[in-house]
Amino acid sequence: MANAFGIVAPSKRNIHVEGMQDYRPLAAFSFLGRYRIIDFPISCMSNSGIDHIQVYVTSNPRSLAEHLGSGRHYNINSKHGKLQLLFSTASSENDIYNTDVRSYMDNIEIIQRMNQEYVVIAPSYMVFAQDYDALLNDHIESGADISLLYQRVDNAKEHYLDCDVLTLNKQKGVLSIEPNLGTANNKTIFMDTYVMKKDLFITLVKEASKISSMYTLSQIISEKFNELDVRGIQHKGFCAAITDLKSYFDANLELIKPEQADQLFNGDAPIYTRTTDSCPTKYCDGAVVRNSLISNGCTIKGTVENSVIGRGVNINEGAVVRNCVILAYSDIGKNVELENQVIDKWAKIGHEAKLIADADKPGYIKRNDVL
Amino acid sequence: MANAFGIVAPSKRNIHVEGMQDYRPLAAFSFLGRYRIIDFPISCMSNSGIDHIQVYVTSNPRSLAEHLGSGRHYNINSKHGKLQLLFSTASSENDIYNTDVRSYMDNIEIIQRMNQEYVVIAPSYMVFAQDYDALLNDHIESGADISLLYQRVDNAKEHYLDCDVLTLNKQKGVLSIEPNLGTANNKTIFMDTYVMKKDLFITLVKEASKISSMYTLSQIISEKFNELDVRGIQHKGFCAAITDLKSYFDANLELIKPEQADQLFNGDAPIYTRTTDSCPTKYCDGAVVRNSLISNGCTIKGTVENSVIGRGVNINEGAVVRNCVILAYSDIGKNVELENQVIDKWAKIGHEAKLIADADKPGYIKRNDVL
Amino acid sequence: MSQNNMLAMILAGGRGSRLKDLTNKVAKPAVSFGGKYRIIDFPLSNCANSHIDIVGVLTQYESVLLNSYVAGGGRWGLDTRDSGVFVLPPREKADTGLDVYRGTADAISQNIDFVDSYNPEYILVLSGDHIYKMNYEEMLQYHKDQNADLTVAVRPVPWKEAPRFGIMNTDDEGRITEFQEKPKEPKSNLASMGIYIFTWKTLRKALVADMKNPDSSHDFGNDVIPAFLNEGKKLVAYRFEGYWKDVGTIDSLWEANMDLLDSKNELNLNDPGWKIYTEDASALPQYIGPDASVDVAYITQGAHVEGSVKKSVLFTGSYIGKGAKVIDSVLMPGARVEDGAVVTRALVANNVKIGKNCVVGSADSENITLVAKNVKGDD
Amino acid sequence: MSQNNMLAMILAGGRGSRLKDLTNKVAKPAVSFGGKYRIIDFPLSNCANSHIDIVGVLTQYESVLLNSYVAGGGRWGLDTRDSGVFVLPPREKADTGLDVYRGTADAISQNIDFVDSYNPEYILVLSGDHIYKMNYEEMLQYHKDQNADLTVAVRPVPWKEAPRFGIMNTDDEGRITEFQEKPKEPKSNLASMGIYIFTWKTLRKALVADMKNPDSSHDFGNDVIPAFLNEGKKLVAYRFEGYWKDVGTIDSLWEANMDLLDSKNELNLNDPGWKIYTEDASALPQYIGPDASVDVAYITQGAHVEGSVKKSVLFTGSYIGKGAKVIDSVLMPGARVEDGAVVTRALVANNVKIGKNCVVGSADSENITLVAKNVKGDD
Repeated sequence: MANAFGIVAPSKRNIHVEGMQDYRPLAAFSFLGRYRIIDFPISCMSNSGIDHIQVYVTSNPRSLAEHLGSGRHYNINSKHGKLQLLFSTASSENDIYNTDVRSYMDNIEIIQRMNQEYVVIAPSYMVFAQDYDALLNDHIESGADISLLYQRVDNAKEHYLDCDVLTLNKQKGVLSIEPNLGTANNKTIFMDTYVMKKDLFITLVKEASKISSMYTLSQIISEKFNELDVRGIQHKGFCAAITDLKSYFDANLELIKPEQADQLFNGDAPIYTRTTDSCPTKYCDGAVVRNSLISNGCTIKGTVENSVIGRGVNINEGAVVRNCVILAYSDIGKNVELENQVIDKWAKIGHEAKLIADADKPGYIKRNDVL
Repeated sequence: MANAFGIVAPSKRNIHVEGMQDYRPLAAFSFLGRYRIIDFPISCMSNSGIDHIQVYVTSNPRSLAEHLGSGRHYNINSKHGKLQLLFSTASSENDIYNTDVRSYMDNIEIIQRMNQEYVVIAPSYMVFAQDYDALLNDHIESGADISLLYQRVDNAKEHYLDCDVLTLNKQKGVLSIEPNLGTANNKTIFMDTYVMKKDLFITLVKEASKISSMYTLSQIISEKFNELDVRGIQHKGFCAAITDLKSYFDANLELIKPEQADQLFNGDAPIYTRTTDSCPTKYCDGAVVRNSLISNGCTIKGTVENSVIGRGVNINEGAVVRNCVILAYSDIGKNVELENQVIDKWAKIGHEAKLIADADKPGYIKRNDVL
Repeated sequence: MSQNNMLAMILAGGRGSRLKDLTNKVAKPAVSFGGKYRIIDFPLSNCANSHIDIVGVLTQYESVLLNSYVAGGGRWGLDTRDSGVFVLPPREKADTGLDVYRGTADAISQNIDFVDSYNPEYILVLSGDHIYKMNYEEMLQYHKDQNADLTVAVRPVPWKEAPRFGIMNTDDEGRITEFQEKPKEPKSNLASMGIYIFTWKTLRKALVADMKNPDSSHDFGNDVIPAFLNEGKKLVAYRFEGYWKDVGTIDSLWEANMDLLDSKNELNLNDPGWKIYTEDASALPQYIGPDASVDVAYITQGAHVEGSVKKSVLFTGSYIGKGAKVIDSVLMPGARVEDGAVVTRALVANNVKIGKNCVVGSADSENITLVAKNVKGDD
Repeated sequence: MSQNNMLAMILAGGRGSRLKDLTNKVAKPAVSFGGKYRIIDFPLSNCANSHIDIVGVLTQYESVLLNSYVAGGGRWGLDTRDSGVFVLPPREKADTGLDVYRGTADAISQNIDFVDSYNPEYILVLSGDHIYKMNYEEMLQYHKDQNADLTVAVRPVPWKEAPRFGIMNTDDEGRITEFQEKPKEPKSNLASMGIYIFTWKTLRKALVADMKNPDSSHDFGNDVIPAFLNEGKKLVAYRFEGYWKDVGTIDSLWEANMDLLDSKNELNLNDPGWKIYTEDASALPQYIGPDASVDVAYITQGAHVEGSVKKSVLFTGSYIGKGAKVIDSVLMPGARVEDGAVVTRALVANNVKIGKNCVVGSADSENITLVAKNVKGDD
């Protein structure tokens, strides 16, 4: 078993997904029909033998609390393991004070009481698969004080704009952590994933909180490149950062392709989620469906193309849904036409509505909206 | 099965238990060694066939969230039933705005989606046992619009001071709900427990929120005595209101007596709680224990009298504990002497300390304190 | 037992040999149905939704998969402090050796101690191989209102089919006056559904007597119910009108699956107020490829469709390759139809592979083709 | 199985007749121990704490209580999506009828399909009636490091007691060279604890061969281990030094309870890092009355003491009336000692009542008195 506990970090303060984030923290976003974003870090940690996992939240935790439950569906033994939601009330004055360090300080007593020697910290706004046990072993073998996970990308001019980039020396030593300014396509994107000893983590958090109430974990680490051995470890395979509506939309549609999905979902390390006990989906006379991922519990009478459809969605007669991400329990009325839209939960679209957006700027329909 | 869902109301705004409440909401207070106060309303609801229960919280919900879990230990079937924590962020400006109505309005969408015809509302600061199914039946048979549970007491001059009292007519119609001013010993204490139709509840909550952001449910009901049939239903048996440290202390010690405890704990309707898998308690050579309730996992080498001892407490050689309520994992050092104290979790009292208080004003030692 | 003082016992012992190779490795109640379910999910979900806390599953044939499937009851929420689903195979006791269950009644008799340990007032006896949704709590209320010793759920069947069933003849008030097993000349068309509510005290006495009776076959239909009638006990019929299907043969199992495609189907599995709970597969949502066509189908998560589907039911992990056609068929979990293959009026068993360009089943076969072994194709 | 690729099988079939009336209605592993536990809590908690996800419990005797006790595994946290505790009684299969387990090895052989369905690399075979705490994951590491086919946990016993045990003779590197069952002249004092880790592939082959061998008694100690030795397989001994006790007799069960009172006791049940999980009783904290005296005792919640207790273990729901004395004794769950009664060197079974002013047991009896039936007093 991994000698580490896991942390799923609170939402990054400069990230905001228009609309959707008003209703739930990013970690609780529906993803790919039946998952939530948090299913990815938690399943990967659980599959890596990490059975003490702390999830940090600052906004209304109800949906997350219900989704996580006791962690049984993630294979976390509730007797010797623990999946814990840790709260810290967001400062309402200014978002700049809502740092990860603040959340850790609010719960420092609990962190100090953990028995594991190491901590693995993963973000709640990225979707990727990672064997954290292997990562921990690589970290230990390298002798580094801190290891940071990164991905080499070739599209950083228009993607990963709210992420940080690492500069590395030949020995993979980290020279800087800086915001991605979109200056070049080839970048080394920092995946906001850290491995270090628990004691070092506590020291850094305490120090950061003393220096400034706006300091983040990555900022304090940036100050330590002379003192500490901070190294990068490369991740390969699918990785998406959900930083705005566009990147949310893109990541969903990208994963329709089986060859992309296969990088995330492999049999040995499944991604778990909470079941809602929906029945299978019914395709009625007249349904036309192509190149789409369809969740259970839907009734489909219309046309669906290149789309991701959540649980319990109704697509009525004559409706045409193209390049859309439709969240659970929405109702797409007769002859409605949708293109490049994100439709939030429980929305009801009727009256032969026609909503066509550009793929570069997908539309968004609010939760419970009736159009 | 009861055709009602249950609500455990948020903490009453004018109630504050010095010290203890800084660490957890009143509902999560340890009680009688191994319980928490919320175990009483939830167990009683579950035993009454209510399997959809909403627990409202305004402050840090971690301890409550962990304690409640999926509700399995309360016999709530997680597939057709639901034990739900509902959050509403407390207004930091002024406690006067933190009303129950505010909490309900923050979650009104979820309340509206409940399928049950009736709602049963119980407080989270009182300890009593109640068959809510019988209460619901009494309510339905009486034809009243709203039923309020009350208890006749003969010690209201010095107890129940933060509670309300009801005035009733001969037909048990409620004429007023007013604060207990301690003017007389014989009073009809309102147990902050309501039964009504869900639709009426929603109407009242919405109306109250429109009138004033300081309005509570009991205040809006007080305005309706002319329009609605509001009746009292009498409760008999043990009932304690935890409104300050003294009443918390008293309620614990009172229940050491088996004849009092028997009114709360009866075999047919047990009070459930979450187990911590503590081992039995070890009484060592030299232990003297009398008239006390001792939880599991303790090691007792000293003297304990008229006290309630939480889980995993150590009472060392020569220590004398009299009329105390000691919360879990505290350590009472050698030759320490305690009288009329409430010792919070993980406190460590050493150095032959001697803490003697008056029973009318029990002392309090903070969580994690080392004396 | 706190909820309604009724305990349920599911008779799940059947070897189900009419289901042929489907029950080679699993007991009949564990056979897959309806895209994502197993047959036993229906009685178990009905129990959970009817607020029954304790369910015994009586089995002796190939109980391993059934055992690990139901153990704990978490899938139906029956894993709270005082609830549970318990598999009850025959066992050795202080005074008796290990012996098989000799009949449906004997299976309960051998577990009287189990029932007694929960001290229920009523006992519900169910069969493990029927597809239906039913509120047993309402049936219990009827049993109580009628002050009955035994309530039998019945449903009207077409008169000409009545001779195939156990028929309950009732008087005007619904009291059962006679029980005819497969009568040539039925006097009523009310068929027993094999669902009984007994007042436990009464049944317990009858079982103790039945165990001692050397002439008894220890069966509810043959022995216990006739004895109840002889002794003048109060037996009442509880009429049920919804969807109900015995899925004991390949054809009826196929039919029940096809019923789900019917737009007028009465078995609504999409009712949030009465869900059927089952195992949750860790699988992606169903993938419908760019060249796929799906024309009337019932498909669950984890299915992968590149070819064309018509009037079919696809289970978790089933696969239809490019250019392949699946018509009027059922693909059980993990069944693969490779590129270009054609499957018609067939039931393809779990994990069976139909090779490239193979043709299986036929549109005008009298019976449904069961494909229980891989079919080699042009691969 | 994700955690360490090892599955555990607990041999819990024992009728435990040396425990006399305590096992009349329950299988030996379900017998109460240590104030709040049952014997089987120890291997099950050890499994959970050693990150083993799947545990089979092999049983055929009075499995009802054991079955409902372990089903689902929630008490040990073994109820996650992919974990579970499964009771495995003998069963009827497609090609075989119902038959008892013929020996410890046969119990595993008859469940090869169960083991195979989880595809483990290693299998841990345990006994259901020992009290100890052990990290099986460390033993597995040893098994892997040694590249062994079979690792047997052993503990040193006093030389003069060695003839009572199965003794493992090892070479300098800990490799087992010989196995002697109860040798008159032991060559070593390393006794087998009945805890085995096998590489599953190797064991599977051996079991298939053993099933076909008409001369085999299908037992690990008698047949499988000697065969392994004969075939030159690598058997290694894993030394365990902590507390371990076989509680197969009334005296040893009583002793193991008394061990908990010893201030030097090695079996620390109060270690938060290695808890023993068990059923949680809905009971108030233990009540010690105003006139009670408690002098060295191990008492659990739900106990009610008005009288005096000395060097005793009190289980949930036990009661000691006014003026009653309980000395050097064990009161099992629900046992009642009424006012004025005196109990000495006795083990009072579940729910047994010792009437007013009765005297039971004696300070200088050779054996412990088992009180399994109510004793009428001056009530």
